[in-house]
Amino acid sequence: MSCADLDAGPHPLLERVEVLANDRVGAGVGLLALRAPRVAAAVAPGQFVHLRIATGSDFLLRRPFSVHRAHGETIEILYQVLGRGTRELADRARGDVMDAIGPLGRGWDVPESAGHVLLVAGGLGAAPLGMLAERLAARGVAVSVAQGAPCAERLVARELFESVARRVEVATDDGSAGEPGFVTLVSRRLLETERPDLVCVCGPEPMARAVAAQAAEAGVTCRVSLERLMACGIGACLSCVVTTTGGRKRACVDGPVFDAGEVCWDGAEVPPRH
Amino acid sequence: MSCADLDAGPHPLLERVEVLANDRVGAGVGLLALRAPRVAAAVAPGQFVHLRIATGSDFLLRRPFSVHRAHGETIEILYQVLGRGTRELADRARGDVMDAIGPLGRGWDVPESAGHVLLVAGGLGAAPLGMLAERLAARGVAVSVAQGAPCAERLVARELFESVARRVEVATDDGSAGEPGFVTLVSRRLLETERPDLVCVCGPEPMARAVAAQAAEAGVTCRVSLERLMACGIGACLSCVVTTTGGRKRACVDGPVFDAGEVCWDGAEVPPRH
Amino acid sequence: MEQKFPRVTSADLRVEVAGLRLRNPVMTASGTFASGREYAGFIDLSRLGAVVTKGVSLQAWAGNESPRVAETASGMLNSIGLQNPGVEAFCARDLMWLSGRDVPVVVNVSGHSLEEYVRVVERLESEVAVAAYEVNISCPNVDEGGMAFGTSCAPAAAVTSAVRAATKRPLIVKLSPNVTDISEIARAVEDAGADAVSLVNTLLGMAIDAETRRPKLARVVGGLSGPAIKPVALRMVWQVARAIAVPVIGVGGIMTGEDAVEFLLAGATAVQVGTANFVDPTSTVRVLDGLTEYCARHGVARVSDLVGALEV
Amino acid sequence: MEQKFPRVTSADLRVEVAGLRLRNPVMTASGTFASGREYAGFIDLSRLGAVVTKGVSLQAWAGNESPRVAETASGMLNSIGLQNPGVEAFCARDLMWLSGRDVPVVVNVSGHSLEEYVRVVERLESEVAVAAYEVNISCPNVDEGGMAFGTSCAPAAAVTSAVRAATKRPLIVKLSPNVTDISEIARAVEDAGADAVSLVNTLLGMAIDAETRRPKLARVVGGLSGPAIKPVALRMVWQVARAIAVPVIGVGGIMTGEDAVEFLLAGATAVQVGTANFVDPTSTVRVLDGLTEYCARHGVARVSDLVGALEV
Ligand SMILES: Cc1cc2nc3c(=O)[nH]c(=O)nc-3n(C[C@H](O)[C@H](O)[C@H](O)COP(=O)(O)OP(=O)(O)OC[C@H]3O[C@@H](n4cnc5c(N)ncnc54)[C@H](O)[C@@H]3O)c2cc1C
Ligand SMILES: Cc1cc2nc3c(=O)[nH]c(=O)nc-3n(C[C@H](O)[C@H](O)[C@H](O)COP(=O)(O)OP(=O)(O)OC[C@H]3O[C@@H](n4cnc5c(N)ncnc54)[C@H](O)[C@@H]3O)c2cc1C
Ligand SMILES: Cc1cc2nc3c(=O)[nH]c(=O)nc-3n(C[C@H](O)[C@H](O)[C@H](O)COP(=O)(O)O)c2cc1C
Ligand SMILES: Cc1cc2nc3c(=O)[nH]c(=O)nc-3n(C[C@H](O)[C@H](O)[C@H](O)COP(=O)(O)O)c2cc1C
Ligand code: FES
Ligand code: FES
Repeated sequence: MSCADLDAGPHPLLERVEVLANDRVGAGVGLLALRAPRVAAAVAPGQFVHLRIATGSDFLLRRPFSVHRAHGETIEILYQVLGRGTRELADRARGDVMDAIGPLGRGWDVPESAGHVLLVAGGLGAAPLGMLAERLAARGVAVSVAQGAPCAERLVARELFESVARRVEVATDDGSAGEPGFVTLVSRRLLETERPDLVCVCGPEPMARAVAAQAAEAGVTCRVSLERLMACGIGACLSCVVTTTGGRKRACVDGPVFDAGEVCWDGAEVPPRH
Repeated sequence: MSCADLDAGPHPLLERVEVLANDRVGAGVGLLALRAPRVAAAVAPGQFVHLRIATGSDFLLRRPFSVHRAHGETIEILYQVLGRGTRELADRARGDVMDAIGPLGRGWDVPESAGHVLLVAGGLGAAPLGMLAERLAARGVAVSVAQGAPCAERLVARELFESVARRVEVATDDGSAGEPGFVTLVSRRLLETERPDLVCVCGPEPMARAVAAQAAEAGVTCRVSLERLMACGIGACLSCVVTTTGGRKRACVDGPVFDAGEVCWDGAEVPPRH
Repeated sequence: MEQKFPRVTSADLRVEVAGLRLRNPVMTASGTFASGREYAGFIDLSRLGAVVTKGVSLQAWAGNESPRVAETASGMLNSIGLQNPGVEAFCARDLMWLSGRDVPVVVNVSGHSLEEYVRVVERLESEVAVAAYEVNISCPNVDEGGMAFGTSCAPAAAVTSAVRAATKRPLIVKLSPNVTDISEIARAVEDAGADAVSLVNTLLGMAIDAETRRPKLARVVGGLSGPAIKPVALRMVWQVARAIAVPVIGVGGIMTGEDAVEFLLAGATAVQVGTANFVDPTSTVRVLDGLTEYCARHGVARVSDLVGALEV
Repeated sequence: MEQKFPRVTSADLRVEVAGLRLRNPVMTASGTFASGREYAGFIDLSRLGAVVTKGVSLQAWAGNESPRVAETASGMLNSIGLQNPGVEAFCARDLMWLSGRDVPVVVNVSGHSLEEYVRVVERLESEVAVAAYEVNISCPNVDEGGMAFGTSCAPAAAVTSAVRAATKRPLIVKLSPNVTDISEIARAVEDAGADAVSLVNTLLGMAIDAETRRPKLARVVGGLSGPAIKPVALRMVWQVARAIAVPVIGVGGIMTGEDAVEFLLAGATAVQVGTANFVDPTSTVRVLDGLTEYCARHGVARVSDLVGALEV
């Protein structure tokens, strides 16, 4: 890798962002709209921002969130309330300011040749796929979506997907919407019936891994967005490494989207939450 | 000291209090009104509450504040913005809740025989004297006040004193109100002209010490309210000790008001702030 | 959301430490709870596993100069210096009061010299209200004795043996975290007859006021406690629990029931709640309630099943 | 409010550490700033006193398994494990890039063995871009070498002597806080030829997820950094500065200019900013600006006048 290579891409920005809206959109899920003109102008689908939710030292680190949508000067973030950071985030109201670093990471990178893309979203994995669905549709690419969640109340961004995709199929663990069971049932079927040129997956790592295997079997290129605990978010600390066939790579700058073929699934994913 | 002795006084309460108002009343000084029915009913002049301003662990400890006034279900606190805790306190708005322990400590203890009391306040030292002035006046005791501050903008609670005291005299360091100079000029004169039966002082420790010396010279009993850094506020941690002729005493339960004669001025006061 | 275990409404919270049978593993940490009297209006003392008293020495100690505390990020420094009225006054006032409270009393013992530790224990032997001793060889706030006994093996073992010879009661030795290898010290006091160890005491720290250019504590250095030190305490409990056979009591930054669970998982048989008492005087019972709730939620039948149950 | 000193608009910020003349005392802490490239879009690197690189070993090291970080109260744990591409790749990529940035480069050196430290330094001797070495004998995250060299005097001195023999360049030795007596180690490395010491590296800690009953780090234990450890770091800097004659570089929880002032007052000649970079990528210059502002406000003509100026 040459120096030029490492310097590639525009440098991420540090931007003071303002809360425009913060609404509950599902069970423990919020949709945050931020005025972030510089990030909004630069962000590509699959990239994320690193948010400083509180300025005290109590919880110190930033929190990474995918940019769900970007329009005009606004970016939207879809978040699930899990721990201290996201609880605090849920308390933010219109007019509050925070700072964000972004846009960060490598996004979905869909080749020009792809005429049909299958998006597979598990739970909050829908977040980084929203903007992708919109942009692909705008560019005339056919989009299909396989979406799963524990229950209907956690099927986020469904309207967005339905408005731009030619087909959206759903599975829920409890059967409260779509098929009862895992999203992998749906993704397997859509891989067969829709014959996409590319699969883009985001969700819990075991699910992403299973979809990657389905895609490999079907001979379809697959990209996965992976989550790792991140301290710096900009490539400096090496806390977010993903083991790949090309060695350990940093999810924050070399990912979060990886080619599924290069990922060594080593079970190092973020532990599941309850 | 017997067990009964140590158990003396009603046990302090842990009360969930609600902000009724929080207004700026001087340079860096705020007046906080709290709905605190149980503390309000029990508090005596000179006692304080130990407030938990934030619930994170960033700054961990409670902050002690004198009860400036109490009426009905409300207590008022006069505070100066100094560090993290008081900055945070200044951000609290109507409807916010916190928890308070109180009422704490031994208050002013004015003997029945006292017909005329001189209050000497330096800066925020006015805080624990407000309620005392009101209650003494209500009980028919003559009240005189010597008040000092760095500048006119820091002469807090002046209207309260003027409404109940028969004489209020003022000094400011910069001469922006009253006499230019220290409050000790005024207290010395009032000690001579008013001939009080008791002097009650609160302010920076060097000032309190000087007034105590003036009172001793004039042969007048003097009580001082002392500040110490306090962790527990209830007598358990021994962080707040004051050296007295009777050994080390805890400012939080044996004080904060002490008989000036028993205080060994050992220079252990809270360092002055800028 | 899935329920791994059958839901139980009340776990068996009893634990045995150093031969002491405790109704639950939540104790107070020495020096943060006085002798309990100040907290008796906030909580029911008889709900606690045990009360550990403030350190007691032979004669009265005056402690250090003020200021004695300073706040730090997620923690505090103290340099109280074991101020206490001496063992005689302690028996007359504190023990007498505590003996009526239906809670086991662990007396925390301090000394400037090996002989002093022994003499304090000798004096306490006749007091029936004493359930156990916790020997503090780890106080960073006194010049002689204190931590000096706790930072190398030989003196730690010597104090332990001497006290051991003076009593048959349960003997807990409280260890200092300010050492290179705490397991080594733990093994030394175990070999010398300790029935349990408690750890950690405070980390030696310092705070400076940049504006006045002076240390925030009159004594310059003091002991760091609170959530800031929890990761260090947890690591040491884990190391020591694997190094010795006698029980470990975990202390350091415990604020919630979940914190207590973490210490149990790391290998502690019981826990002590310290600085948290200053933040919230009901902390001890809050920790206990949180622990009980955790057991119910996770279907833990006996809290002792959590001890050392970390899956590594 | 009163103005004790005449107001000066710009203090002389220069300091000399280990023979290095720095334009100001604010350096980066190893492993938190990579080689600066990631921060170059946020700050002007040439404003810094020095850049200290991530630890470099002879061959590439893969580091530890994930998860490698966990957040704690006012701090974080890491168990990166010195992942680095080896000294050859470091020279080709990082040093080459850094050499054009008008900032002194301090290379942080790691090794599994005494020989490895020496060979890394030998390889770097031919690189003109290297201003100084910082020898890391205090990493808690590797099994061999690392902290094992930094927790007793003899190995600490041996590594220092061996590296000393290999270079005439300024030699800084980075000390571990996980020791009983850090002054003793500092004296040993001073006697063995260190031109300065930096302290502290991270405190060994641990975090547990009570819900999953698993350690939060794959490696179980890791290094604690951030504001939580500042009181311990400050105390150690103060102790070491009084124990040795060579300069001390202070590290641990520095987030603001005021924090840096505290370390200088305690006796540090320069400071390093670590974890703060993750929180705010402009932290280094923010600390520098805060320090400058403090000097102006307090009429400090030379920042070096603050070094050891604590009034005790
Ligand atoms: C590139 C990337 C994009 C993400 N996009 C989204 C999104 O669009 N919507 C969303 O809801 N979540 C997203 N996450 C996960 C999100 O960052 C975590 O849920 C969040 O940080 C949890 O913070 P907390 O304080 O509530 O939890 P806590 O448990 O208190 O967090 C403690 C620490 O763990 C980290 N952490 C906890 N869970 C995760 C996780 N799943 N992934 C990474 N770090 C974690 C936190 O950052 C923090 O350092 C993303 C993660 C990454 C790496
Ligand atoms: C009995 C008593 C009554 C008080 N009454 C009042 C009052 O009515 N109005 C008012 O404005 N202030 C009062 N104070 C002082 C007030 O407690 C401090 O100004 C306040 O705690 C500062 O907190 P901070 O977080 O802003 O400052 P920080 O500097 O961030 O506080 C750091 C630590 O120092 C302690 N501290 C700082 N200054 C003082 C001080 N002067 N006295 C005691 N502890 C201090 C804090 O409690 C905290 O633990 C009183 C203090 C005591 C002991
Ligand atoms: C104010 C204060 C006083 C203390 N006094 C003692 C003591 O007398 N004897 C002792 O063994 N430990 C003493 N300790 C240490 C605590 O018992 C405990 O080990 C330490 O504070 C860590 O726990 P924490 O983080 O829960 O506070 C004291 C701690 C504090 C904060
Ligand atoms: C993620 C991370 C990686 C680190 N890597 C190194 C390293 O390679 N070499 C080293 O000497 N110190 C390393 N350290 C220690 C820091 O340089 C510093 O000593 C420590 O973090 C304390 O400072 P802080 O509180 O400002 O972070 C690392 C620290 C962190 C947080
Ligand atoms: S989060 Fe720091 S390198 Fe990726
Ligand atoms: S503040 Fe704890 S004893 Fe007074």
